[in-house]
Formats: sequence, C-alpha cells, structure tokens
Amino acid sequence: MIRDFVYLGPSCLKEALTFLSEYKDKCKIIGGGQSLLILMRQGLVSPEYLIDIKHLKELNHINFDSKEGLKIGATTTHRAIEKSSLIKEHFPVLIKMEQNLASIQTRNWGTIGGNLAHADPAGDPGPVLIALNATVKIANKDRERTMPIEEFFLDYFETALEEGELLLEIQIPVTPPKTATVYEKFNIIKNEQAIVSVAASITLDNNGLNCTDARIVLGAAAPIPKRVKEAEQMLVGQKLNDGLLDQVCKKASEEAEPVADIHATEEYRRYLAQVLTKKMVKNAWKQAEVSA
Amino acid sequence: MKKYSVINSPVHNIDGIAKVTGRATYAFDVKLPSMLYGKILRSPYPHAKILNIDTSKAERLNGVKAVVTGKDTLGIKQGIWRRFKELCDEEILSRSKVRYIGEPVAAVAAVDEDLAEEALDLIEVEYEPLAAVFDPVEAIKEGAPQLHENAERNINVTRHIEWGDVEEGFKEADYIREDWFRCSSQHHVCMETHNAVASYTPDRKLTVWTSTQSHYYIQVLLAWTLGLRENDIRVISRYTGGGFGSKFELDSAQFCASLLSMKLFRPVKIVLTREEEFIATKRRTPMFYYLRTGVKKDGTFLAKEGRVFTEGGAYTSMGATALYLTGFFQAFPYVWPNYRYDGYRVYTNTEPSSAMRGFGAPQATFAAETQIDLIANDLGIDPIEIRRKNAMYAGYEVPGQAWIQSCGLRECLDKVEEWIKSRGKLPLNRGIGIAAYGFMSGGIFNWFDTPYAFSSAMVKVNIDGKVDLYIGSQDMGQGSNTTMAMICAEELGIRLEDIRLHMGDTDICPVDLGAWGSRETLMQGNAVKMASAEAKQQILEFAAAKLAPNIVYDLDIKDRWAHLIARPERGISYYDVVIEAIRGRDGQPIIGRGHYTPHRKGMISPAYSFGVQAVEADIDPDTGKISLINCVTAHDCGQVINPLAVEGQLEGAIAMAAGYGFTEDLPMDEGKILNPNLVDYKVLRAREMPETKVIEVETYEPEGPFGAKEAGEGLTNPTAGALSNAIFHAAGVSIKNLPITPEKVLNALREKDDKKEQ
Amino acid sequence: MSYKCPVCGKIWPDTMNLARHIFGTGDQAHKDWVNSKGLNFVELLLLQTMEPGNKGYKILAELLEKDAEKVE
Amino acid sequence: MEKKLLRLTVNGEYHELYIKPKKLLVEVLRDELGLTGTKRACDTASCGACTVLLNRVAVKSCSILAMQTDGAEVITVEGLANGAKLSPLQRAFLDYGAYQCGFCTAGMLMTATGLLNENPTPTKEEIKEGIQGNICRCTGYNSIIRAIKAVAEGKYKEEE
Repeated sequence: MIRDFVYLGPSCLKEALTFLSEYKDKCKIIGGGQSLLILMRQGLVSPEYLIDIKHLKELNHINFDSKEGLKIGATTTHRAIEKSSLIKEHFPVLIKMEQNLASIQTRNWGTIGGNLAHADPAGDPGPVLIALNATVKIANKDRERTMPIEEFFLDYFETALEEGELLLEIQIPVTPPKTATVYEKFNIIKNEQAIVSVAASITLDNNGLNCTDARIVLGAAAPIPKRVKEAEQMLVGQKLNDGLLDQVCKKASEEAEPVADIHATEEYRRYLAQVLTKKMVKNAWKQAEVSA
Repeated sequence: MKKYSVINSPVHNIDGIAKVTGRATYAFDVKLPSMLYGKILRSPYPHAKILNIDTSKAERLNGVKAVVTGKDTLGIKQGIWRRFKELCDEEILSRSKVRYIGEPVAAVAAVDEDLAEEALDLIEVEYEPLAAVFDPVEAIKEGAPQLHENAERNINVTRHIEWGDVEEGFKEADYIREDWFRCSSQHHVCMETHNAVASYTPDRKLTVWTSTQSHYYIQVLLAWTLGLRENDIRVISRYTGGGFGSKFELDSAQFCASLLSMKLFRPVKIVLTREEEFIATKRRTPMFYYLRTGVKKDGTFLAKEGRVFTEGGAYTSMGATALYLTGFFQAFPYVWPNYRYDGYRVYTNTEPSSAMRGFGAPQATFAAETQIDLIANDLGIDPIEIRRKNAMYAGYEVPGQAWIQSCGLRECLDKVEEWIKSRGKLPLNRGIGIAAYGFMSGGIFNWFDTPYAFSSAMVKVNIDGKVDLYIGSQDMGQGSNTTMAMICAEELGIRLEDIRLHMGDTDICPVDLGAWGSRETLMQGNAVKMASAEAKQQILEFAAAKLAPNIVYDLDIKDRWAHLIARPERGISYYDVVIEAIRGRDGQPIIGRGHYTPHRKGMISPAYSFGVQAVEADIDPDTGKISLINCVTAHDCGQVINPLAVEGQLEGAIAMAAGYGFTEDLPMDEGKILNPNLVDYKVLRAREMPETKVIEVETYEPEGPFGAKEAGEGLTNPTAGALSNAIFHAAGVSIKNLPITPEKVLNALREKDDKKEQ
Repeated sequence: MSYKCPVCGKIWPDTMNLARHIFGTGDQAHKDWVNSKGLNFVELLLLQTMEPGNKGYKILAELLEKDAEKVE
Repeated sequence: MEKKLLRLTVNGEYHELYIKPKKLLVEVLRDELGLTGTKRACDTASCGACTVLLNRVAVKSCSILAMQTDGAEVITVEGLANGAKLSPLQRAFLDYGAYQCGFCTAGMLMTATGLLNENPTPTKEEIKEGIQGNICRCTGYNSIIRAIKAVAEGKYKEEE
C-alpha cells in the first residue's frame, strides 16, 4: 500500500531544487516513477513529500554538438532516446540497449534519469554509459557539479547524489575515431532484466590494428555496473587474437563480484560474464576496425 | 451438403464483443452500494501453533468495521473430497495451527483497502513455532514433524494401480532401464487473481460474486462451512479471468468475504494480491518419479513400474486426484501388458499442491516420454517407430481402468513424422523432440459426493423462435459458452444468433460440476444436446401434424427449416411451427431437459483425446540457453465443435507447458516461495513463443456430443517431454529435472565433454 | 471364489486385488484394520515402494488369505 | 491527506476530480470514473493488463501517479469503439480468437493500438516486441499476433 504524501509539482528546476533543499531526506524525486512506485507500493519507500520533475521542460532534451558531444536531459524518456535520429547517428549502441529495456509502455513513461538514480545493478543504461565514458551533471540549489558516471554508482540502489542534489543531465563525449561500443544482456525472457550484461568499447590506432583504449563494463555481476580494468589493460597495445581474448574474458570473470539468486548461481554468472565479454570485445573490435 | 451447419466452423465467441469492448464485468469489477473492502492476515511461519490472537487494536482503528478469526467460524475442516472425511483437512481460518507460510489466520473489513491493510499490522498473533518439514522424502521418515494428527509419517493419500504380472514382464524383457525424474511446481498465474464480493442480507441470503471454475462447488462448500442452506447461497460467476485448475476449491477470498459480510450485513470485497495468489492459493504438484521399464529389443513394451512421491503441501485439496491421474497417465497412451504404480502424496509445510491444467499428466508424460526416447536411443530405434509399435488403438481396454472407444494416435504419429521429414537436415545445435499424450474427457469419479447429475441443461423455446439455453458449466476463457450454444443450435437446427445463453449463476443454472478435468465439451455438451433434442422432438410433433407425411418418413430441422429428411423441400419454417407448437400446447413454452452422468465407463473417464507433439528447439552451446523454433501438434479431439477455440487452447497450452518445461518454477527457502511476483516468476511472453501448427486428426467418439472429446487441458501434457527430447537430440544430453534451465543444460554439456575426454 | 474386504465389504477376485484395494483406499478405517492385525500399514507401503517385487502387497495378501471372508 | 485537483480527458470526456495524490491512474479510471474495462493483475508493472493510451502512447496505468497526468488525454478500451462500430483491432481480435478469458484483452488492445499509432505497418517481430510487456496466460500470443498483423496489412478498415 502506498502511504500518503504531499505532492509537489514545481514549475521550474529552480523551484524543484529549493523543495529538495527544504525537505531533504523527507522527500523523494519522481520522474516516470516506473521503479519508485513499485518500491512505494511495497512499503520500502514512503516519503512525506514527493517532488514531481517529470514535466520540467528544462530537463527534457537531447542535443548533439560535434565538440561537446551528446547531452540528454534527466527526464528524457527511454522511448525518446530510442527514437532519436541524432542518437541513432552518433551512438547506435544506445538504441539497441533501449529496444531491449523493459516494455514499450515502461519506456514510453520512464525516464533515463530515474533509471540511473534508481541504481539497480541489473539496469541497462549504466554499463553502456560507462563504456561510452559519459559524465553526469548534478546540482543542488546552490551549485552544479559533474562527475564521471562511473563514480555515480556507489552500491546496490545507492548513488553519489547527496541530500538536496538532483541529476540533471547525462553527457556523452564525441566518440574518438576508430572506436566502437557494443552491449548485450543475457536473460531468459527478452526485455526483462539482465542475468548478466556486458558493454565493451574498443578504440584502435589509426591503422585499426592495435588497441589503444578499452572499456569493459559488467552489469548484474557486482553491486554496481563494474568496469573490469585489469581485463581492459590486457587489451591495450595488443592485436586481436583468440589467445588474448580468452585471457581477457577469463580475467573479466575473475574481476566480477556476482552473487547467487533464484535466477542464477554465482558460478553461472561468472561464466556468463566470461562468455559475453569475449563476444562483446570481439564485436566491438571488428566494428572499430571498419569505423571512421 | 455440409454435414453440420453450425459446429466445426469458426465463429466469434458469443461473449466476444463484451470482452473486446471492456464491458465484460468480472467479479474483480463488481462494486456494490455500501461495500466494504477486506484483507487477510497470513501466517509468516511454515508450521506453528496459534496461541492467541488479539484483534482489539485493529478493531479500534477508525474505518475498520470487523475482524474475524478462526473463533468466528464453525471450525469445520473442509475439503473437496467430501466422501472421505479424513481428506477434508483444511479450515480456511485455522483456529489452532498453521501449516504453511501464507495460511490465513484473520481477516479485516474496512471502508477502504488501504485501511484494511493498515489494520492487519495491528492484529497481534501469538505463535508457537513448530519444527517444519518441506521435502516429501524427508517428511515420510520416522520422527519427521507431523502436520496432521491422523497422518502417520505425513502420508496423506496413496494410490496403487496394477495389471498384468510386472515381475514376469521384466523376466521376459531384453532390456530394462531405470530413471529418476524431478517434476517441479508451477503456478496457474490466472490474470484475474482470486477474489469475491459477498453480500449477506437481512433475509439471511448470501450472494457471492466470484471468479471460479465451478459455482456449484463453491455454493456447496460455502453452505457447509458457514452453516447455511445450499440454496440460500447464490454464487454468480459470469466471467472468470482464467482458472487452469486453481479456481474450483473454496478459497480464502470467498470464505473470508462471506464470513465478514455475515457479521456486518454489508457487502465485502476481497481481491487477492498477486503475491497472495502466488503464496497462498494452490499450485501444480511437484513429483519425484522413479521409472523402471522393460522392453523387447525390437522396442515392444513389456513391463513398467512407476513410483511417485508428491510434495503435497499442507492440505489434501485436489492432490489425491492428481496422484491417481499421474499413475494412470504414466501408462498412456501405449499398450503396457504389465504395469504397476505406487503413488504417495506426502504432507509438507508448503503451499498446498493441487489441480493444475493436466492434473498430474504433464509430470507423467515428461518422465515417460523422456525415458522412451532414452530407451529408443539405447536400442537404436526411431522415436516415432517405438511409439507407433506400442500405441493405443480404438477398442483397446486398459485392464480394469478404461476402455478406449476412439483413438487417432497412429494417424497423429504419421502426420508428425511427415512434418519432421519436411524439415530436412537441421542446423547444428538444433533438435526436434516428440512426445505422445492423451487425456480424459471429464472424470467419472464422484469424491465430491454430489447427488446431482454431473451435468444438466435446460432449453426453452420462445414464441419468436429465440431459445434460452441454461447451462451449469463455467466459461473461464476456454470458450465453453460458445461451444454449448453451437451444440444447441446444431441439434435444434437453428443458428447461433437464435441462442440466448444463461450461465454462471446458481440461482438460474442447472447443476454442472464445473470446468475442470476437461469435462465440459463431453459432459455438459451431452446434456445440452439431450435437452435440445427433447425440445426439437416437441416441435417436430407439430411439424408432423402440419406436414402430414407418410408415417415412414423422418423429420428434422436444419437451418430453421423443419422438413422431411427424405424430401427436404417438403417442410415448414421453424418460426411458424414454433408458434403452432406453443399455441397447440395451451401456450406453454417448449422446454427440453438434458442431463449426463457417466455410467459403467471404467475408473477414469468416458473418453480420451490423443495427440503427438513435436518441438523444434535451438540450444546455445555457450550459455545453455534454449530457444523454441517450432511446435507442431497432431491432435485427435474427436469431432471438432469450435475450431477457433481448439486452436486457441492448443497455442495457449504450448505457452503454459513450455513455461513448465524451461522457465517457470517456485523455488522455496524453508517453505517460503522466493519469486511471488511476475518479475521473478518467468512466464513466456510473445517473443519466446515458437511458430505453432495444429493438425486436426478427426475421429468419432461414440460417447461424445457429435463425436467430440477433450481439447485443451491434455495439450499441456506433451510439451515439457518433447522439449527435453529436442534437447537430447540436439546436444545428446538428457535433463530429468524440471525446469530445464540454461544452467542445467550447460552443466550437462560440460559433464558430457568431461566424459569424452576421459 | 472371491474375497470380501473386511472393512468396507467390497468384493475382489483375489487377495492381491483386495490388498491393492486396501492400500489404494488407504483411509483411516482400512489403515486401522491392517495395524490391528499386527502389521504396520505405513511400513508395508514403504516396502512396496522402496523395493521391487510387490513385497508390501504380498505380505498383506497372505494375511487376507487367512482373514478375509470368502464368497462364492 | 489533502486532495488535489486532477483535470483529465478520458475517451473524449473532460473530468475534474479531487483525488489523494497517492492515487494511481488505474485507480482513478476504475474506482473514480467506473471504467472497469482496464484491469490490474500484477502490481509490479509486469503484466500490461492496465495499459491505456496517454496522449496517444501506451503506458501502464498501474505505475503512473494520476497527478502526473494532469491535463492529459487518456483513451481506455471503452473508448475504442464508436457506438456499434468496433475498431479494426477489436474486429480482428474477434475474427482471430485473439482473446480467451478476456482479462488481458483490454491491455493487449490498447498496447496494439499504441503500436499501430506509431508504426502502422509493423513486421511480425515488431509486433512481438510491441506486446512483450503484456502477459496473456490463455492464448499463447500467436492469435493476438495474427490479429494485429491482419490489421497492419490493411485487412480491416475503420468503419465509416
């Protein structure tokens, strides 16, 4: 049962931030509420005040600039991202990720900001955005700050957002040349949550031979979307070969910190991390070779 | 000229428009003036004594109107096996003891749902936790915690079937194989959760709107447990949002809402949440199967010995029937000269297991069909061939059990074989597996101890030719309303739109035992046909008088034309003759009555459906993940009445049975179900469905209306077995433990590789 | 010749069928009768299931040969 | 708890309601407006039975705070037919037997309507993706997919 609360519909971002600073831990932000309302119904969250930012135009945008890269407002719906021609052109991996994220109904109403702030370790955007080297813009009523999205996730359902702070925007830098990013999740029923997911981003030198940068991120295999940095390092400076791939994906599964639940044992999750890492690194590499 | 003018043609369901326009009113939608909302407090312990319940705080909460506990009941231990007292073991609000997590201990009525829920937190229950047991094999051991006084070693029911001489059979056998199988549980997941609106009025009459498969059973069980006269209770169930076996026993919503309403003389509505639905209704019976099978080297079946322990959960419910049927269908659909089955249903401190679509047969079919392919493989015989060699046939008698009057199994095997051949060579990591199956068309057993006929119907012909058809059967989506109307129209020689159907209301409808065990088409169908024929006969008497034919001529009605069969042009309009007939009878409407009760039809059922299903599946060797590609079913349900409904039943059964095969399960920890929601409980969705194809193999069943048999429930039997065989043929591993998860497949593949290396 | 169930009076062609009937019915009355004869109903059931050879039935059938009323 | 004003146009009718802020859209539709065609079957946004069109796109009304829809346009299953004229999808569902117990049907119809609003000619795979968020326990989906495909292929025109 959802407990009663005071509903606050700020008319602008400034007012929203003022409410936040005023009600602190007594309040919660609601975007699309696709996760929050379920928690509230289960009585896991029962705020006294609910601040609705869903309708704030200032936070609902998708912009691309060849220097600054992509900027997605926090209340942009998943569906808007999925349908954006800008994103399709510059970050197709986000489209594929969105197409397999929950149901169309949920994507129609749910927001990217809400998804990230919920910080579900099995969430899809986290790993991809980390692989894309994204940063997030955060603000309270007095100041703004940005941080790599990698540092945004602290623990299960816990983020770096401090009291009074709001997630405003996701910023994705322009993709370096000879770079490709891919993502895949393993699940039994399509569009449901990942049992394990892997995002990989590979950058090659100008001749498309050696790896100059690699980012590999595991989803649902740790308390947070987890970069497997040792595995990444093994790739840097190397040429693609099966022996290397085997070592890399083994390392990735060693770096994973999965837990068992009713959907999979810890061992199986580790194993999936290995299988998917191999597949993703290979795919990213192949795409990077042919990319501009 | 077509043999039939109404049946065997696709039609819109007669309640279709109500359903696609949102006008169909389910009990879930019922709202009455001054209605209150109820909630049920449930046990957090798998096994505990109730020492005391203090409801005073809850009663003081503003807006709470009443709280009831076991003390407010007559303390009757009820059950659906009314003939056997000791199998009636469930008080819906227990007075002394709880035996599973989720068992009701109290119920609240308040002005709104949230208040009722709040009040639950204010009820103080003092429990004395008891040692609990969850595994039947543990529960049967000496010294295990005992759930029920009279159930030594927690043995609830045992069933034994035997024919021939099994020992002799094994002596003759060239090859004997033993296997062990674990069949998991499954939840019905009806889209409409269990619910009831009960309204007790000062004239001491109780009306209950509810979602049920049998309004008659609910009427009787409520009368018994509430101490009311049966027909002072009216149960209304116009629409039922899915049943699948979960909705013909008395449930906590029906009982608690009634109890609260009787205390308050106000309508009370209780709707179970999805979580309550999962933890505290009923579920498919988990089974541990041992099979020992002896065959000749040419594949001829000689002897089979089956032993089963079923996880009964806390109460008997319908589990006793599932225990018998799994034993019977373990020998289906083949000729076994020697067979022995010993089945044990063991009480455990878990949610009671009971009836679910297939009723013990899907478990039996999974184990049997998986083992048959292993045997065929061991002996180097083709899976189709070994089944063809041993298939049942029309005229076969299952010794002491059943008589098969119609059986299209061999033709089904031929059709499926053709399809498999048409697939040619399959790509790597893909396989096709088959499973043969059969099912009953309604049970002949009467453990409910009804004095009524199993099915009854009434037909009333009005002056304008419109016909009122009164039936007791319950449409829960399977389309029985339409099927019955079609049978009535066909028999009377009129059109579907001439029928006005009355169902789902004990005040109006003649008794039928309800929609379970695939009863309706055959049993209710026979009653409807008989009632229609009786009405038609009365009309034809007047037609004969009018047409004055030579006495040797027979008359009939077809497409609203009453005529001489030999000379169809000599006739009279149905409308005109109806007017004549009613006038001629001093204005009485024409009334036909029909009923059906099986007599001398063996132990199980008057008729059996048969079929063969082929499942084509891919396995990802890297992850063990299974994807369904095709599912083709050749199916003998006798004469098809409603083709669209048969196709729908078949495809729906595949989705549910494939779920049983590889995604659905109810994992527990100390009796607590760990996935009581639709996020963690995985039902198949659109993207997981294979292409489906139905091949109708028509036979004529003498016992069925127009030769019709069961078509729907039995279709859940083959899929899990066919899937496990597909995996066996694709990857050479056999998984005997449902559900067949990617992890199990992967581990099996690895074991296989390890063996190779050694 | 056939045999009458000492509990419910049902007639069976031979004592094996009668034994199976007693197990199959398995209600309190039938259990009690078996136990009253110095056998343990549950132990016989387990014997029947846990080991091949129809042992449980046979033991009860032997008892019935002596105890059950025979009818022409 | 103070009630708030909610302005909502449902099936073309404008409503002003005072509701508790915690009310979900599905509760307003079913309990306040008596539009019980929209169902609820899960509480976890899993089953899609509560799907309605909100400003022409399909959403799950069990997971939307009614207050967040202030000023919006909602279409429920009751709004699909025009008098006796059923919508193409409704007619296709009848012809293909794309419903059985009927409890998921409203959600399926609204999801499919939303799907065809944005993409009038979806492929079979796109249709499957479109209804992936809706559970039907009776039909096994294939008849529903056939019905939607038939409409997408223009077999059913809007009735004039």
